[in-house]
Amino acid sequence: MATTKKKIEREEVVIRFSGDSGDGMQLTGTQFSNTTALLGNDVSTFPDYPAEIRAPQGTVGGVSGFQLHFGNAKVHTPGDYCDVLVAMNPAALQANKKWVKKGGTVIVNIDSFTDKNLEKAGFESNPLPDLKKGEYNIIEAPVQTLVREAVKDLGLDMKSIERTKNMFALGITYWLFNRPLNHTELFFEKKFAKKPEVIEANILALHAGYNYANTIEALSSHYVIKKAKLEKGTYRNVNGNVATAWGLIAAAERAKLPLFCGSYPITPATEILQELSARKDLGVKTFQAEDEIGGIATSIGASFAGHFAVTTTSGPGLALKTEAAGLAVIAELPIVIVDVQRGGPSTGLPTKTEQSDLLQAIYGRHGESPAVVIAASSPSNCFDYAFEAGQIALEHMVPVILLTDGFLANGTEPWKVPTMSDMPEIKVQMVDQSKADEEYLPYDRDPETLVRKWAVPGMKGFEHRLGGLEKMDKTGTVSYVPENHQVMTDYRQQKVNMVAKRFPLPKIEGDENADLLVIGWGGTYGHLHTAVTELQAEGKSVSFIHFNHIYPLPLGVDQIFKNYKRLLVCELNMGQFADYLTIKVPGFKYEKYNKVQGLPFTVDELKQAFNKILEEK
Amino acid sequence: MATTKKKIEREEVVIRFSGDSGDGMQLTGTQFSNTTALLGNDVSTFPDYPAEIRAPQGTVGGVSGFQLHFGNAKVHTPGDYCDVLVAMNPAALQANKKWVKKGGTVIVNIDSFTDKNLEKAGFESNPLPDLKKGEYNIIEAPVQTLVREAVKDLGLDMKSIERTKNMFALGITYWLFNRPLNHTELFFEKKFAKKPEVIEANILALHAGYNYANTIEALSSHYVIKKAKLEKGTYRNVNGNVATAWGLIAAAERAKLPLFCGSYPITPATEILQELSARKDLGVKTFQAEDEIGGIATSIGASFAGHFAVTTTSGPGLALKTEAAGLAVIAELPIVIVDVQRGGPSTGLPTKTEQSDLLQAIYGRHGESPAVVIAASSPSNCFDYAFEAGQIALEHMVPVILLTDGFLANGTEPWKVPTMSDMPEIKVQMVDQSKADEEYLPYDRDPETLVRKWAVPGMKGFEHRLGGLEKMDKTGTVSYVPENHQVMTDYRQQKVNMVAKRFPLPKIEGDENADLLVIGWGGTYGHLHTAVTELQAEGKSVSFIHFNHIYPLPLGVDQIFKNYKRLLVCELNMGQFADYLTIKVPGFKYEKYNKVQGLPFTVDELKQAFNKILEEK
Amino acid sequence: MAELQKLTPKDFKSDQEVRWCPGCGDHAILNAVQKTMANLGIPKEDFAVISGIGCSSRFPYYMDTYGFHGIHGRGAAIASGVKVANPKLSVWQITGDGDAMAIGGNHFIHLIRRNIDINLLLFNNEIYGLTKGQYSPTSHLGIKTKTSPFGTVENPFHPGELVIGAQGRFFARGIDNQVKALVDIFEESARFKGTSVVEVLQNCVIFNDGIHEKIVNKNVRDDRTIYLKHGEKMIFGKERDKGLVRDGLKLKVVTIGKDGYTIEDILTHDAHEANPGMHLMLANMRHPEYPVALGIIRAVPTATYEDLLDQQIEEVKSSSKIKNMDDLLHTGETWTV
Amino acid sequence: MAELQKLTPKDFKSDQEVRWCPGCGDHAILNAVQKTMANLGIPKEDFAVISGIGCSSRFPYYMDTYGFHGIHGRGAAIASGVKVANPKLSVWQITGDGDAMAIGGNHFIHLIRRNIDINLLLFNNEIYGLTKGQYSPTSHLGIKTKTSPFGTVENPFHPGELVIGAQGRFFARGIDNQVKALVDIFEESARFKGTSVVEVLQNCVIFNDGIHEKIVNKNVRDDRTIYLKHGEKMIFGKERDKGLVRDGLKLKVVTIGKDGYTIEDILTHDAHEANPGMHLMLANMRHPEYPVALGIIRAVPTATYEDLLDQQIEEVKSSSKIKNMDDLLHTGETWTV
Ligand SMILES: Cc1ncc(C[n+]2csc(CCOP(=O)(O)OP(=O)(O)O)c2C)c(N)n1
Ligand SMILES: Cc1ncc(C[n+]2csc(CCOP(=O)(O)OP(=O)(O)O)c2C)c(N)n1
Ligand code: SF4
Ligand code: SF4
Ligand SMILES: [Mg+2]
Ligand SMILES: [Mg+2]
Repeated sequence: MATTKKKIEREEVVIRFSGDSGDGMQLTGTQFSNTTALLGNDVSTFPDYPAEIRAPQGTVGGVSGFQLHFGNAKVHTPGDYCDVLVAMNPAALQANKKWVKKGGTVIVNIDSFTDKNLEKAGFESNPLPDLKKGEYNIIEAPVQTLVREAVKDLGLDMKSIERTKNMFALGITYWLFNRPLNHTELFFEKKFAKKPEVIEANILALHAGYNYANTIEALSSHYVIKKAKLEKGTYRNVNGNVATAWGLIAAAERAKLPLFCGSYPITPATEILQELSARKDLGVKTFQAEDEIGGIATSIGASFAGHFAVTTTSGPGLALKTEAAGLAVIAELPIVIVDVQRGGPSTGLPTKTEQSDLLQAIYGRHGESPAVVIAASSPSNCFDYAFEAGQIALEHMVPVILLTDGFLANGTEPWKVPTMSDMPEIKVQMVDQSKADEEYLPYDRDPETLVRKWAVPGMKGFEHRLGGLEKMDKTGTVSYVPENHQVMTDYRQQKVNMVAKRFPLPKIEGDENADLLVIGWGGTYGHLHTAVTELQAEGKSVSFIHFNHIYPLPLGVDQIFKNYKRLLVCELNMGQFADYLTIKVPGFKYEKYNKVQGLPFTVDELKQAFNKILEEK
Repeated sequence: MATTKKKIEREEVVIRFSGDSGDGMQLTGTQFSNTTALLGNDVSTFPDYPAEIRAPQGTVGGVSGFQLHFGNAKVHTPGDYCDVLVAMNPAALQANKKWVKKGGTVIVNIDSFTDKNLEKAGFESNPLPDLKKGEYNIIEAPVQTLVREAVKDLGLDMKSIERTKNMFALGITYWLFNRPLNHTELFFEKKFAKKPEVIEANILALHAGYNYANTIEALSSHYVIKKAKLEKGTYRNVNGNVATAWGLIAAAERAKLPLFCGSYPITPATEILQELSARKDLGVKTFQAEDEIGGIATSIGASFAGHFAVTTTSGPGLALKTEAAGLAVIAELPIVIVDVQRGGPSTGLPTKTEQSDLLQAIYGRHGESPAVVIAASSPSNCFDYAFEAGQIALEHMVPVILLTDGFLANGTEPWKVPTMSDMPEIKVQMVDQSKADEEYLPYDRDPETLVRKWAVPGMKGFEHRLGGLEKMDKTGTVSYVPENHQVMTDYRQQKVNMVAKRFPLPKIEGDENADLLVIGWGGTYGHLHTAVTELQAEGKSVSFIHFNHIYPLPLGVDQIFKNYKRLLVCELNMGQFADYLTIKVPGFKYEKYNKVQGLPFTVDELKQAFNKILEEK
Repeated sequence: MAELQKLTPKDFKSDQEVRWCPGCGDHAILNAVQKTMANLGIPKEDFAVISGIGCSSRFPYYMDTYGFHGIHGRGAAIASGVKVANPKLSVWQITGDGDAMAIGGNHFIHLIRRNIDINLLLFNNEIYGLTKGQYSPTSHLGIKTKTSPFGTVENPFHPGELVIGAQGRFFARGIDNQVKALVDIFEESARFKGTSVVEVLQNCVIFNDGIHEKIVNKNVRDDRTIYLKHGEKMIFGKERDKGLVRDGLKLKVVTIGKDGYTIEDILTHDAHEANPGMHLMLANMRHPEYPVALGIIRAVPTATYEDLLDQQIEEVKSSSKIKNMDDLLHTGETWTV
Repeated sequence: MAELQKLTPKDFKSDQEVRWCPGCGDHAILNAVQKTMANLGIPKEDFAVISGIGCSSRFPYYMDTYGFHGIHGRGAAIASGVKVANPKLSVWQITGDGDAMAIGGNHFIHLIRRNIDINLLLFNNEIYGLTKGQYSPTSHLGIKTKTSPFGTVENPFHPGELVIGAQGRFFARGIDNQVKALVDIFEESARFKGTSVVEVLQNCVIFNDGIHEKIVNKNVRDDRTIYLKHGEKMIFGKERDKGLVRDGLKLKVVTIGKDGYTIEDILTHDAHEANPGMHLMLANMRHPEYPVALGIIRAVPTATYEDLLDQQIEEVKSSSKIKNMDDLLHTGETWTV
């Protein structure tokens, strides 16, 4: 598709698609980011949708958004402010106008700017004239009119025609950023193989949008973003939930054990269960339990039976699982508990992101009940940390809690796929069937790691009983002996502490001493990294350390902290990791930067906060 | 009952009754302590029994014990070592001989010292000859023989005769400590009103024991312990569970609200539910739910309906309640959650004591979900803290977790009963029905305390909806507005923080500065107090502070801590309060003294630990 | 009191925008409930509408009564607490097939067993709506959903059967597109003393569209459902020519006037029969063998939990010497120093 | 394999001291299970005995098999995980009336609905034993216990009824003092493919002594119970002169030879009838109106969860191009840099 307009080169761009929940913005955003990734750009995405399935049409509450950020270098966040906003109705404009960069382009579906819709969106009058004055480039596209025209020969009903509006918008942006249409065309051809008229309608709308952009004067130029210089390899787009599911399957494969997942659906974790339930080809057994307790309890049973067993959930479900998690702790059975954190407390903001389950994950069990806690920090490294969670559980015979969050879960990025033979083999702590004639002591421990050996039903000669009552050292029979309780309590703690030996010290980004050390953990990596890097480029004395291994902490963190004048712990909660560090790495003053709004940080607000501290010194 | 033997005066005495689970040692101990309390001594008791209903007869695992400590001054612990041990069989001797003071008296039921029983108890030979050498005063009472003789005319079956053995033992100790028999006689007359032969048999056995002691030469003296100088007033014996139940009823009365308790039985908390279920005369509604979640959820419902609602449990149940507790947090409804801590993790040591649910109580909910946590520190002050828990919940519209433990729950002490009109009135935050025509904003707050007003179904004009989704400030409608989530999160936290204003600073026992400050919380008060007081009497530079108000902490604690060279936090867990203090009162080095053996501290081990620190300086 | 009669369905509409998908069956049920409440002659402030989590459980927000949107599965327990605390209230529990029968299954059966006077409306769309389309405990064997891409491998609960297994005293069934009938059923359920469970066959247009269609579609409804009324013959069909007769220990569908069957042979519905056998069979009737039973299938009142409890409290109060906390503190053994 | 036949009950006794109260009914049930397992011809290492918490739930410790003493109420879920993970195992769940029907009620009904091949033994002593005597969901209305000092105000569940309400395919009942009959029942339950629930009327000598006495006492047992066998007439009584006949839609007890009833009139027990109506009536028979039914009341096999799942996995495996993780990583859209 040739065009005569001029091309402008850009390093990176942020686009936000927004519209009613029913407008298909998630699909639109996904198409754009997949096409863009295939072109070799790095992309980071942020889907953001309401808690209702279909919130009332035309209202701000019903707006669904999808932001994406792509560029010719590694992109670490979906971006704070957008270069281009697509607003399918006034409510979408209302909800998102503050996120448009000065000078940015706003593409509105002008057909939807009726008085009624303006009112529903809370506008007293048409905002477009004012916005234009405010140095925005407003494109008033009559989307409805044009798609109707485009598909009029197909004889579709009104509803089906309306459904193609999003492709028109996508077409405009494809033109703007010089993306090919074929990827999206292929998508429709596959997805609607049985409904040729749907395929055709969407493709027509897509082209109509593209051509419209090519034609109108308001868009005088389009942009070229060079490929990112990425490591060689095969890439794909992946979101955090799928990456988590795959990391678990990979761990099972490298442990040569079947994977079992007992789980109960809950936003934003459900997709992990969904992905696993589709993987029957790899022998994955999913068990959709009656509730979260059933989810973890079936997994404990499967673990007892010798499977690599996992359970997946979000905050309210983690709360329900804590009693059973304690059983896994005392039984010393391997199990991975994935908690995709969302906005709390209680039902809170169920579709939004937050990091506020941290202390529950670490301390939320009755009794002295230590478990390992680790956290992923990007959509694609959910794969790595899910794999590692399995590895730790199986090699240390311990429950491992993996924390991700709504932002990672739904966000996508291109990912260089690993080769399985490069992944470490997982050394399962199974007894040796050939030693069946020796006495099996279920709670005899490896002196180095304090790990006990695993024997599973079906293995002849290893019959034994596990349970939640305190166990006698070595034999594992029930014991109420006071001193033994102390011994076993100490063992369980030390066994978890020793896991720290396998954790590398997180690498410092920036100078080894500086005025400010920014400290983060989990899903905030991209924003913190970007903010710090940008300040470093400005010559500011700021460094950054980010934690994926939480409980236990890697050894030697104090040696790092002591080189910095100030320590600022940034979290999407009210300071839980900072409090935890206060306990585990005492003697430092941890300052806190917190946000609990259901949203990720913005790079902008972080830079401001860091600058403020840097100026205070 | 006259006696010609000589009397020796003592300040205080520790007795331990021990025997098979079926030997009635709990009853025996209770009788002794009630009789003793009625005489005007202060008494502290410690029942200690196995997790099985009837563990196998004659084994150490099946031994049930009851220790009591009484004296002519305030007695704060049930004592470490006993002056008199009653051992009804070899297993009881085996389990308890290490707890007898040098020179102490051991009364054994010699009839039970058969070869078979000795073997069951793990003795290779009869230990009595050796023990005699070891300077113990061993009384070999042929209990079985003598009770059979004593009741032979009643024509009872063997089983019923055997059941009176414990009264024979009690009779001996009554003689030894010069206690009257009539209290126990009365007890049997009341309890078995319909079985006169049972009454008679027990009374005969009691007298037989008393007379036996009076007669034999081995007991050449008996002891006189003067009355304790107690504050004027009416006294009764009470254990922690009953005191808790009564404190809750008292709070309901002073709040002029009906009391509702939704609960599920669990050791060692069940007795609170039992006591409340017997209080229909005071209109208490108990609801034995299908599980702990049902327990708290019905209570939340009752709270919504305007009752003073409570739920009672132990560790595993607290774990199950955490999700629903979060609902009470966001709904800002008053509710009291009582957690009688036991040995963990998982089922752990269910009949034993521990303090290891602290961090779960404070941090064990998903999301930012602050609640108030307080702890009782003696059996009788469970009443006061249960009352206060109700007061805080109802005056601050907040869930309150009250921590007690197995030691407090089952332990008893004399208690000066309060007069209800002296107790504070509880100011329930109910809306004023006369203001029904004004708009009711469920989440409008008192600017001072940030407490919202309570309106309950049935009140005309205040209809509103609560729920677990984030609430809009003031109106309480559902809100996903990012900034509002921050505002409400902050409110909930600050509201809880402000409760600190009502907490007094714990009083320092000892000098306002010293080499060592011993820090405790909850059920360890008696032992810590005694150990510190004894060291102070020896002139050691040690002081003591004990916390009942945990979250939030009373204000100004740092000002106290800074006056001491070393701070030692003593807990029956692995250091949870110390870790918590590290967060809340930073800048100090908290040393830890911990024990996780299902048992209370001993004064002896504490003194040793403190001395060691004091010597190090 | 006179004022009460003036309550209209509108009085029960809250100021919150209804946020269900357009076309969702929940809208109609909401209307039916609002109509029912206006008919009951109960002051508005005495209604409490309690729910768990799910699309259906958003219900309380749309009612201008006291309401509580609880947590997933716990609606029955919260409602139990409300009713036992204050038996004067008219307590309604709104729940979905997942909320009531998956995570909330235990509270559900225990509520029914205890027979607390709550009106439980179970919106059965055979899917988890709010979490976007996973199978539920009422989804039929083999259904493909987001968590069963190759079909489920588990048989569903039948709500009526489980209710009866849990000692249910009242069970009724309605469909979302028959508002008038729903209002009748809701009224009877509200007037019934004891736990009353009404299963509403509800359509989720987004994730399980048409799942009840073969029963509730207006063209076939009359032939595939039977609306039961206590004391009336069990007759159905567009032509009202079909009926149920006894066949050994089972039921059989016959055509009146065919095979020698006359109206006399048709069984009369006895909703009040204590023995649950017949009601179980009626509740279990499934297409195509049988018409699906609508209306009040079972209504057998026995004493409610809260009445027995209040009675017991009154009895103990009147016989006990302990009248207040001071009395209690001085019972048993005390002594004075 | 030859070796297997040598297994004796003793082989199933662990080295742990049995810690139930002397006289507790659990002892006899333990013996019966050990006898049954020795008879089954299954290698010892293929047994997994799973429980929750309660006196009864201590059971696994006394068995020399693989065992798991879980947490309160979760035995059914843990056992489900074990069986679904490894369908080759013979999985037994031991549970009490509290463990199964109070806190564990939800897992209990869902296990049954899913029809996972687990042998569930429910020790029904109508009390919480381990926590020392509070009423349970099977305690009869009005019973005075530690938490109901003035009597309970709630009706009990009847296990058989709830099992059927939850789609139960197998339900049997036995009594602790009839070990031989128990062994027969356990064997049938073990051989049944699908969830089999056996309710054992068990005596708690300490906290609910004699609660089943009026049924199980040796002097009256023959007249107050009926031992059902598939395909045999439903006859009982010391003199084997009483039987069950149909009376409208209900059952009636008659004496053979009286009121004109002959042996021909007596119903034959059909444990395999899919329609649960009759089984519900049999399971619900209560003294004094009826004899209490013992033996296998219902046994209607259908596909098990784990078989359907394994089948599905095999099907998908054979048709999918994805054979391992590397394949999966390269499905869909990828590109190479
Ligand atoms: C503890 C917990 N687990 C899971 C969820 C997620 N969740 C919310 S609603 C729901 C199921 C809804 O299904 P249903 O009750 O049938 O209601 P519907 O949406 O179909 O009306 C689930 C699984 C949750 N909110 N809380
Ligand atoms: C989460 C939790 N809640 C409560 C308990 C306390 N508890 C242990 S066993 C039990 C009931 C036992 O009754 P049942 O299942 O009938 O067994 P039985 O002792 O009668 O054999 C209770 C309430 C517990 N261990 N864990
Ligand atoms: S998702 Fe289904 S059940 Fe939920 S509101 Fe939409 S149509 Fe109704
Ligand atoms: S308490 Fe009852 S059920 Fe428990 S072991 Fe003793 S007799 Fe058996
Ligand atoms: Mg549903
Ligand atoms: Mg029981």
